[in-house]
Amino acid sequence: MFYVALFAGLWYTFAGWRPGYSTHEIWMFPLMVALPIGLIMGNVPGAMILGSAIGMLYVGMVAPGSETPADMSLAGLIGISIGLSINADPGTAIMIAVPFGILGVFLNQIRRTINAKFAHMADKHALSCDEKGIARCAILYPLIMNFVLKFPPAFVTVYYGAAVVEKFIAMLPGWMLNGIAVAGGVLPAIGFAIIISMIGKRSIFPFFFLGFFLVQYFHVSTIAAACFGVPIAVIIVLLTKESQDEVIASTNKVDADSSDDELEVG
Amino acid sequence: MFYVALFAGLWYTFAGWRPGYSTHEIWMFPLMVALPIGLIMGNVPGAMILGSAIGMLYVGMVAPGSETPADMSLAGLIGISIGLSINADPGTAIMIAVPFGILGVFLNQIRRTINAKFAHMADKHALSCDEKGIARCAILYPLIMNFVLKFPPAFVTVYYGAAVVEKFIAMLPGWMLNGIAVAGGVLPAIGFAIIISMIGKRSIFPFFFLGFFLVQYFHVSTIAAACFGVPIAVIIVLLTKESQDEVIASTNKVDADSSDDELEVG
Amino acid sequence: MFYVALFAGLWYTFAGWRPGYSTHEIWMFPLMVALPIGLIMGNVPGAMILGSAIGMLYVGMVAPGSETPADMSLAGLIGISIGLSINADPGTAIMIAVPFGILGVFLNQIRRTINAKFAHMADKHALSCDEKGIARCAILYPLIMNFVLKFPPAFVTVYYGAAVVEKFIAMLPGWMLNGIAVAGGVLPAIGFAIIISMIGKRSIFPFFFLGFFLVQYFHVSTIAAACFGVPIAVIIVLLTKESQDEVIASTNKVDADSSDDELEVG
Amino acid sequence: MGKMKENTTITKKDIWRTFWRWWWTCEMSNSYERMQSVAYCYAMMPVLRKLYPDNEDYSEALQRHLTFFNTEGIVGSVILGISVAMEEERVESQGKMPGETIIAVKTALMGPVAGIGDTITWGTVKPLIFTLALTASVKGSILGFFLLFLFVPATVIYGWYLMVMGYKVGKTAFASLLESGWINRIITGAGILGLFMIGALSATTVKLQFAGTYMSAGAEKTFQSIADGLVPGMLPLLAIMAIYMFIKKKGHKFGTIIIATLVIAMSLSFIGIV
Amino acid sequence: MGKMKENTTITKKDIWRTFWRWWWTCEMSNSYERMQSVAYCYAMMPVLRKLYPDNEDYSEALQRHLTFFNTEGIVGSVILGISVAMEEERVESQGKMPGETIIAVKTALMGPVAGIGDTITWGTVKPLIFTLALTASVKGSILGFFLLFLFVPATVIYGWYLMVMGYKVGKTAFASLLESGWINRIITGAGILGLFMIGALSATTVKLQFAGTYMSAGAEKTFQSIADGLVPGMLPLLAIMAIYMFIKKKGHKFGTIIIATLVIAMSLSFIGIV
Amino acid sequence: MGKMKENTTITKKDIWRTFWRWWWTCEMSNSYERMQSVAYCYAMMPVLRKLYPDNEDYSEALQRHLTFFNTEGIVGSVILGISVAMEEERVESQGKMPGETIIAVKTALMGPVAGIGDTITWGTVKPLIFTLALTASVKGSILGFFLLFLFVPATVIYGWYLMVMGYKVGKTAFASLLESGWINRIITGAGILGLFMIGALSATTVKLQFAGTYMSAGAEKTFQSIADGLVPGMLPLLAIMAIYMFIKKKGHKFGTIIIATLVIAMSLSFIGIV
Ligand SMILES: OC[C@H]1O[C@H](O)[C@@H](O)[C@@H](O)[C@@H]1O
Ligand SMILES: OC[C@H]1O[C@H](O)[C@@H](O)[C@@H](O)[C@@H]1O
Ligand SMILES: OC[C@H]1O[C@H](O)[C@@H](O)[C@@H](O)[C@@H]1O
Repeated sequence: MFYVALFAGLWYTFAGWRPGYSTHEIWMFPLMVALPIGLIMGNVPGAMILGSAIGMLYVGMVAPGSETPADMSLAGLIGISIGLSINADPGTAIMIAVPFGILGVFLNQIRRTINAKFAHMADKHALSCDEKGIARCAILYPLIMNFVLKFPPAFVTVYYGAAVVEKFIAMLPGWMLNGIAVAGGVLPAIGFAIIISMIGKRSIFPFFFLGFFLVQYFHVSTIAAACFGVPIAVIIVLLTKESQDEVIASTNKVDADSSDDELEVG
Repeated sequence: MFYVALFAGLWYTFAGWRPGYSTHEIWMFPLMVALPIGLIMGNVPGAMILGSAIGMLYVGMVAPGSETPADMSLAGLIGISIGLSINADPGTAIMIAVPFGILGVFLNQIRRTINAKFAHMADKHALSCDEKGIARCAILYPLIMNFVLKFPPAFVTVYYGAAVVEKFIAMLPGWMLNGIAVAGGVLPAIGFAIIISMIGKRSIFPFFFLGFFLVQYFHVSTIAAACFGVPIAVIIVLLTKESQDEVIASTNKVDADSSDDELEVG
Repeated sequence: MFYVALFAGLWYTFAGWRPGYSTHEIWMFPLMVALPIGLIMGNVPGAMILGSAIGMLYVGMVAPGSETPADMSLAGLIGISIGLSINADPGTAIMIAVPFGILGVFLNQIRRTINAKFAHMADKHALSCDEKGIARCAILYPLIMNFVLKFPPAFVTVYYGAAVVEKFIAMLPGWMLNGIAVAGGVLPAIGFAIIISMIGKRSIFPFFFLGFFLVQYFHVSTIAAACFGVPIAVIIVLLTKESQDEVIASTNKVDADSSDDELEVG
Repeated sequence: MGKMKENTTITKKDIWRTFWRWWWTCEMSNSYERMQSVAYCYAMMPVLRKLYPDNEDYSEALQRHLTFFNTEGIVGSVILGISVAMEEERVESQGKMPGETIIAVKTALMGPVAGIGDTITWGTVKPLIFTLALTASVKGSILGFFLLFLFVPATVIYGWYLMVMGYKVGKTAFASLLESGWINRIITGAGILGLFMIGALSATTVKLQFAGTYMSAGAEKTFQSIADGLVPGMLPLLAIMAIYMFIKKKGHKFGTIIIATLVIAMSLSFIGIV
Repeated sequence: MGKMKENTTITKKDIWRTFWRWWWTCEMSNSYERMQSVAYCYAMMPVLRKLYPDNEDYSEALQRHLTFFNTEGIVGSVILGISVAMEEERVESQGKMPGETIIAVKTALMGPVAGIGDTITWGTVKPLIFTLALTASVKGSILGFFLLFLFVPATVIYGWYLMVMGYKVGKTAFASLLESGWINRIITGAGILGLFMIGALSATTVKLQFAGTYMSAGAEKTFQSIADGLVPGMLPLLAIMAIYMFIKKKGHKFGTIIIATLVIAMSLSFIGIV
Repeated sequence: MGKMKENTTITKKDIWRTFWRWWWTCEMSNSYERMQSVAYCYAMMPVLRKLYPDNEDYSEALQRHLTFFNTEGIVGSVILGISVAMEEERVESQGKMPGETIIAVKTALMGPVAGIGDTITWGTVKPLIFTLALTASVKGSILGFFLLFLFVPATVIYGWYLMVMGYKVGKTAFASLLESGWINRIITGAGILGLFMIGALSATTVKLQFAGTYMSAGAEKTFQSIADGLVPGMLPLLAIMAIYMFIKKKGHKFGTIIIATLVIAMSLSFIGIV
């Protein structure tokens, strides 16, 4: 199991570092790690099956404001490798994976708290035009920090088996597990609240509610919402501009007219 | 039956006087009168059962512009007391109550026609700053008038039994009963028409149709309508204001600019 | 069959000439020609049954920009007369009619290409104020051209029977027949595109999408769309006008105010 | 305007008294001609007396609040709050705020607020609480009786809150509101919402249908189903519009309207259309 | 402009004649290049002759109404009414109303009105009446034949009404409409409604689907169901937009469009996509 | 501003480098306090160096792009394109374009673009491709592994396209955009769409429900069904609004928010409400 655990630790570090915007959710995706784990453990089809099953859980997840509702990377690495080692069926593998998906969220939050430090360092480098320094803050330090933060838990869990952690979890009372799950459902709200507060402008705020209730009451997809939202936004922008221009033109004309009058009078 | 009839007559007077905005529909509500009638007639549970059943008919009723579609007060008083006296099941009590609910509507309309007199009297008192006079017009005279108008029918019907009235009704041809019921369904339209005509403003009139068809076509609740209506109203108000301010700012700027030019020329 | 064929040829000419705006789709409608064909062939009820059946196919058809998706006139004439002659049931008559409905579309397109010539002629007559000339371009020439273009195919097909044409069609490969049908489904798009491009104005273009998706997502009728579209259009027009007037009034007031100031200063 | 009292500060108690008078009486004197106007005047009396020691001013003010008025009583409290603020403003500005403006604002707001209020108070809060009460008593318990009265605190709370809000917004911001054009916007916004909600509410409340059935392909179909296929709610809408047009053209002749409604309903019922 | 006739009053009869000419001929000379322009000119002729005794003016006016025009013929009558009013206005104002404005207004209105009219006349009134007729004759009765002609009075009534309305609004209000900015608003409003309705109508009328099925979890599914899951009506919308873009860029080359449609449909059918 | 380089033309290669740096690093240094600001600065560095040979100007520019920034990375490229154009504009106009404006524009756009981008990239494109991949591997095939990477070209294509578009629009039209008021309109429009889409997205993403059931007429009903009958999505909406209000009042105290969320969730779970 050592090599799998090593791979899990390193990969969890790498994926959590999030290199490549379009790729970072690929690195984390359970299906993606299934192939290397399968190769290491000599059971590619089995790994793919588990990876596909666990991936199903997370395929619709959105992380607005980088606030992931669940850590699919940790869930996938642990669920697939341990699941494979005990020859688990997909259902069992999912049950192993899910709690780690929730726990991993907190590691991500610690990461983003620490990252603030590097932003402060970049501020200083900006003053002295230290390009390399800024680059280090953008790339290197986050990598190192990720290693320190994320290698140990992934390595240890896979190496010693999920059993220890599971036992610990089993000791928790039901309401606490439920509470964690409930919190997991609410976490994306933070991301949405961030983006709403970024847009801010009071006069258009109610569009948030329109979008929300459109989906709640009519159960349409977000694509459908876009099919209505895009035309509405464009219409408002263009009609407002047009109306403004008309008024400005007409007032200018009035002004011009009265100037003419004055000329005639004078 | 005398005491019940006395209670019915007095209560119908009192409730029809409508003291207390949030309470007036409580006084009229069948479930409310069930308790006192039950106490007088010594059968509280039975009264509550009938009151609850008759109340069901009227719980969703709205009386825009004070134009009640049905008089639940008369219906309740008569339906419960007579129903209880003949040991009727809820279904029978409802059948006794309903026609009175419709007939009572006309009493309410007479009341509001007469009330106009007191408004004219208040006009005179306003000229002489007669505070007590205005208070009488607002409170006392309506009470007396209600007594004269509403005590007799309720008292008589309960005392002599609904039988007389019922027989009379049974003599009416079917189309007439149906006609009254149809009119009852249309009466709320008067209230809505009053409110629409109060709002008046032509430029926003079509919102009435939007609300109407939203509910007709998509079968959503009025709460749902509010979930869309509130954001839309707020958006229109704020965006229009914003656009107006932008234009005014820009024209002022233009004006200011041209003033500058003039200064330079001068 | 000669007289029927003669009737078919002449009627196809007449209907394709499209006299009378509200009538032109009546002349073309299969149910309409069923009566005369039935009279000629001595089987009115049978003709009405076939006409009604074939008419069903085309009753919902709309021809925006005069771009008919199918030529119901040719379909009806041929389907009913041949169907009647071979004593076909409605299903068979429909199968005879449909391919001609598609083929006829191309005749209509040729007609509208040639008609351009007459418009050019009218241009010249306008220069010389030749009223009769313009009238000929508007009425006579299109009639003659329709005769040349449309009499032969209708006459020949009905006279020699659909068999020849049918055999020809049967020789076509399946994908080609399917392709023609697919093209028939797309043809109305041309009409809609024409009208959209006629309206043009960029600032209101997105309303097209709103109408389109309203129907696509909520499966409501076009009447329902109108129930929402009319209020929305009226609201936008009136609210914009109102807002513009408010701004203009306020800027004029400001101007007036500053003029006053100047007066006081002067 | 006669001479003014120097210190005319309206206290919270004055506002509460106005609210309470309104709350108790606003439906008592409701008449077709003037609706809730007498109650409005009665409610404003203490505040007006305090503001206008001079009898002439006072009489004028009383007449001001006897003009046609109708709204939903709870959400409508906000309008009384605004009226109080405007009257105070009028006194403090030595009459610069014209009496007509005070009338205009209350008249402009009453309709929209009635639409909104009817939906909230009577269309939502009441049915919720009353249904709860009915359910509680369906088997004879007296609990339902008491539950009904939950409606009082529920509504008094937001009514009072809105009254105070109306007063405060009116006091601190009225002059600037009027000037900046916000008041027009607010009236427009309230009107939009009011009309929209009245539309939604009437769609579920007014009832009118074609009677009769016909046979189609062996199955019995109602004529109403044809009407529904065309425009659902066609008849109720026509009824509302017809009455509206009548009011618009002939004024508030409610007697006529009611009798006409009855007669027409009877006639259509007689010939079997409805 | 040449010398003017003193009394040029257009009578109701003149308007009726214009309507009637239009109604009879508007589809006869319909061409890809100019659509209903010849018919428009033919319909306006009597009125124009009356207004412009001078041949030069008359010729100019005739040319004015030979420009590209297309609309739905019944609701479109309103545009003819407006044109008549504007021509009369032009004469009465001794030419102050420019000919270009007359063209601009009819051209701006034709599209929106086509959208609205197609929905009302062809999308609603016609199917209602024709379906009635079909149902009546489904078992061989000749009743359906006569029912079809109900379509004539039904449409002529509102067509004529709109024609007169167009004329009246044009006459009494045109100068002020143009000045006050209302005409722009009306064109915008008509455009909004026209586009909206054309959108709704095309959603039910244009048909294009993916062909083919695949097996999923033992059940046969169509490829079209995937497309519907994404954006229903995706293909028809693409088709409309593609043709629209083509018209926008290359002009009214309908021959090309039709042949291209056919060729593409054939090709896609051949490789099995549609 | 210090002395300027004469020829500072930004090449396509410079833009590509900016895009690529951004694409690779934008999530690495994401922090609660400043989100993607370090990556933004890192991505802009080559362009800024080229534009500002003078170290003082350069340092200022670097600081400019270290301010709080967060958006969706792919659609967000359009903002980087605009920033590059504005910086170039600033140099070419000898500093007439103030640095604050550059910050203002990127800050105003980031929110709306995040809303739009999250919906497109993460809410639509990703699930489509990833679901495809999952389906391919559900029985053990390794095909899914490779399909996942389709997401890279798919997104890079429109990201790069938007980046270039942002730059071009910025270059050719920025001055006039700013003047004519279009930029305000665009920000408003993006905001409208962003908020609308974020609303739609959060409706399907945030999950919070009442726990528990009760018996009604012999059938078991959930308390949540009552809430759904009132306003569906009530609880998620309340959660979002509560957090939003907190951020609005207390700033970006995410640690507090997360802990509070956890504690409240635990407490409510303990007493059995959720
Ligand atoms: O919500 C906008 C944006 O915020 C973060 O920076 C990341 O989570 C992105 O994935 C997301 O798109
Ligand atoms: O419709 C507004 C209002 O009108 C009347 O005065 C009463 O019926 C109220 O209950 C109602 O809310
Ligand atoms: O689409 C507008 C209009 O275009 C053409 O001229 C004809 O097809 C009409 O039937 C149609 O209504």
